Amino acid sequence: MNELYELTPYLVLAISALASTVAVYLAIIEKDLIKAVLYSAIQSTFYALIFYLLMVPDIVLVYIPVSVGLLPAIIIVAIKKTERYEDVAGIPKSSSITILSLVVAFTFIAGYLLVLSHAITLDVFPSADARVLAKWFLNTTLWWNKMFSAMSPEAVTAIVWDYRGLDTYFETSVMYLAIIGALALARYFEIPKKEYREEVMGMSIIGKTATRIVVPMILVVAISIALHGHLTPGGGFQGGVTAAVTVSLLIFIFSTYFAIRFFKINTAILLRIAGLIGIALSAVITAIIAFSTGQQAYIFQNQPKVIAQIGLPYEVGGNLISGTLFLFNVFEFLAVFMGFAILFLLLSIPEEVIREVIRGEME
Amino acid sequence: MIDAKTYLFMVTYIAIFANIVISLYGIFVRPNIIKKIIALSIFGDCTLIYAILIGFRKIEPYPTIPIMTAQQPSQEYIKEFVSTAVDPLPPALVLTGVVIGLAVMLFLVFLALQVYRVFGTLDIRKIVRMRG
Amino acid sequence: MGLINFALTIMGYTLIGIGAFCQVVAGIGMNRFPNFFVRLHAATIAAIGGSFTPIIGCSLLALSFEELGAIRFFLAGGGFVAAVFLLVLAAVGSHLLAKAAYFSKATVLQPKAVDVLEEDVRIGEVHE
Amino acid sequence: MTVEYYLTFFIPFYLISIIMYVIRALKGPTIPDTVLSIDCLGYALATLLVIFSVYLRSPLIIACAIVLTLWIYALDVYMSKYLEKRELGE
Repeated sequence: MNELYELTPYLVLAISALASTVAVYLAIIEKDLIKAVLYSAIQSTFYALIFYLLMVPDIVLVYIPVSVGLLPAIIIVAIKKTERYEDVAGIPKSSSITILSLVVAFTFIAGYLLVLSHAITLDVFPSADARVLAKWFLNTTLWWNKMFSAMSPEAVTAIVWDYRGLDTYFETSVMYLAIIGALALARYFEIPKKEYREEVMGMSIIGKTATRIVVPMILVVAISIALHGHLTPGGGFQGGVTAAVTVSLLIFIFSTYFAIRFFKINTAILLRIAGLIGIALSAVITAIIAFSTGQQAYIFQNQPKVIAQIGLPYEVGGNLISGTLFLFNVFEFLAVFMGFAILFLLLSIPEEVIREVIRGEME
Repeated sequence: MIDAKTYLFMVTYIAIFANIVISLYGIFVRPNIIKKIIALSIFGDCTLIYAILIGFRKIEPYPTIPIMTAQQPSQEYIKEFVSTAVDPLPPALVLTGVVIGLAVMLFLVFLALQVYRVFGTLDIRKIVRMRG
Repeated sequence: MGLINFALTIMGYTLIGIGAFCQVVAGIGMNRFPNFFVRLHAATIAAIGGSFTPIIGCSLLALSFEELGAIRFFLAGGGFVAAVFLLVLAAVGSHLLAKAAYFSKATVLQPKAVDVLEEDVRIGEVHE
Repeated sequence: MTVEYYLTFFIPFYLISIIMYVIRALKGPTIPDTVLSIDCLGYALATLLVIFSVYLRSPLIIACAIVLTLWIYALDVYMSKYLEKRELGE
C-alpha cells in the first residue's frame, strides 16, 4: 500500500486533466471567439502541467511558448482583423446534449479498450518497465564507448539531432515550407514607411520601460536555453520559440515601425536561410572532413563509428559540447527565431494596405 | 493489481480522450473557420499527450527525467538512470511535432485571413454557397 | 545538519506556508469581489504574496537540500530568476490590462464610489 | 522523504486556489476578468512547478517556471492590445 503523500503527483495529474476537459467543453460551445481563445489558453496551461508531471521538461519548454503564447496571439490578431462572433443560426439547440452523449459513448469505448489492453498484456498501463529501444537510447546517450554514443547527457536532444537526425531535418523543412506558404500569400504586401514616434504610438510609458528592461533578459534566457541544449532541458526549438516573444513584445508594446529597426523582413529571411544552410552544413561536416582526408563517413555522423573513424570532438577544454549537437542547436535557434519573426512582422501589416493591394490585383 | 496510482492515471487517460471527442465535434460541426482552427489545435495537443503517456513508467516513488545530471557517469549511475528514467523517444517526436503544428496553424490562419478578404465572411456555409 | 541549513529550511517552509495562505485568500477574493477593478487587488496578492514569496522560499529550501549535491544551486538560481521576472512582469501586466479595460469600456464599473480618473479625463489632464 | 512529507501539506492549498481561479475565469462576466484570472492561474501554476521540482528532486526542470512567467505576461499584452481601439501595428 502506498503512503498517501506519494499519491500527490498522480492526484494533480488527474485534477488538471479533468479541469482541462471543462475548459475544452466551454471553448468549443462558446459563441464569442475571444472567450474561446482564452478558454483554450486555460486548457494549454493545464496541459503544460500534465507534460511537466509526466517528466518531459523539453516538451514543456516548447509547449508553453507555442500554446500559451504564440498561438493565442496569432488567433487574437486574426479575430481583430475579421469578426468576433460566430454565427450559430443553423446549429440545433441540443448541441450540448449531442456533445455529452458523444463523450459518454466514446469514453466507454476508451475505457473498454484500456481494460482490454490490461487483459491481453497482463500488465497495467503505466508499466514499470521500459521498451528495449528506450533502454538502448538511455544506456548509450553518454557512454564510455564513443562508437555507439552521442556523448550528450540529454537523451532527448541526442535522439533529435543524432540518432534520428534525418527525421528532424525533414520536419524542419516542413516548417520551412509552411512559412514559405505564408510568405507567398503575403507576397505583395509591404510594411508602410513611417517614422516611429514615442509619444503617439504604442502603449503606456510603464509598459515601454518595463519591456526595455525585460527584452534583453528574455534574449539571455532564450540563448542560454538554446546553447545548453545538450546539457539541460532545451535546445534550438525551445530557445527559438522563447526568443520569438521579444519580436511580438516589440510589435505589440512599441509598434511595427519600432520593431523593423531591428528586424527587417528581408534581413530576417536572410538570417533564416543562413540558419538552414548551417543545419545542412552541420549534417555533412564530418563527411566533408572525411572526404578531404580520404576516409569514409556517414551523413549526420557525430562521433566516430566502426568503419568511419572521423568524429567531432565531444569536449573542448573540459566542457562537454557533444560534437555536432551544439552546432545544430545554434543554427536551429536562428532558423526558428527568424521564422517566427517574419510571421509576426507579416501579421502586423495594417489591413488598409492589404485591402488596397488586393483591390489593385482584382482590377 | 490496480492500485490508486493506476486508477488516477486512468482518470487522466479518459479525461483526455473526452477532450479528443469534444474537439472533433468542434472541427466537424462548428461553422466558423477560426473556431475550427482552435478545435484543431486542441485536437493536436491531445494526440501529443497520448504520445507522451505511452512513454511514462510507474516507478516507486516517481520516475525521473531522461537527462543525466552527471558529466562523467559511472557504471552504477548509468544503471540506475536506465532503471528510473522515462522513455526519451516520444518527447523527441513530440518536440518537432509541436513546432511544426504551430507553423501549419500559422499557415491556416493566413489562409483564413485571405478567405475573409476575398469572400467577406468566415462562415463555411456561406462560402460554400458563394461558389460559382 | 548545520545551523545555517536549519535556518534556511525553516525560512523556506515558512515562506511556502505564507504563499499558500495568500493564494487561498486571493482565490476567495477573486470569486467574491464585485467588479474587475476590485479584483485587481486580489490579483496583486496572488502575484506577490502567493507566487513571489513561495518561489523565494523554494529557492532557500533548495539551497539547504544537500542530498541533491552541487546541482541544487541550479535549482536555487532558477528559482530566483523566475521570482525576479514575476516581480517585474506581474505588476506591469496588470497595469496594461487595467488601462486597456478602463479606456475601452470593455468592463462594467458598477458598483463604484468615486471615479477620479474620469474627472481628470474630462478636465484634460489625462488623455488617451 | 521529509521534504515530500512536508510539502504535501502545502500543495492542496495551491490546488484549491487554482480551482477557484478557473471558476472565475470560466464564469467571468467580461473579458478582462477572464484574462486577470488566467494571470493568477499562471502565476499559481508557476509556483506549483517550482514546488514540484523540489518535491520530485529534479532540479533541471526549473526552467519551465521561468518560461511560464514570461508568457503569461505576453498574454496580458496581447489582450490589452486587442482591447485598445488602435490598429495593431501602432
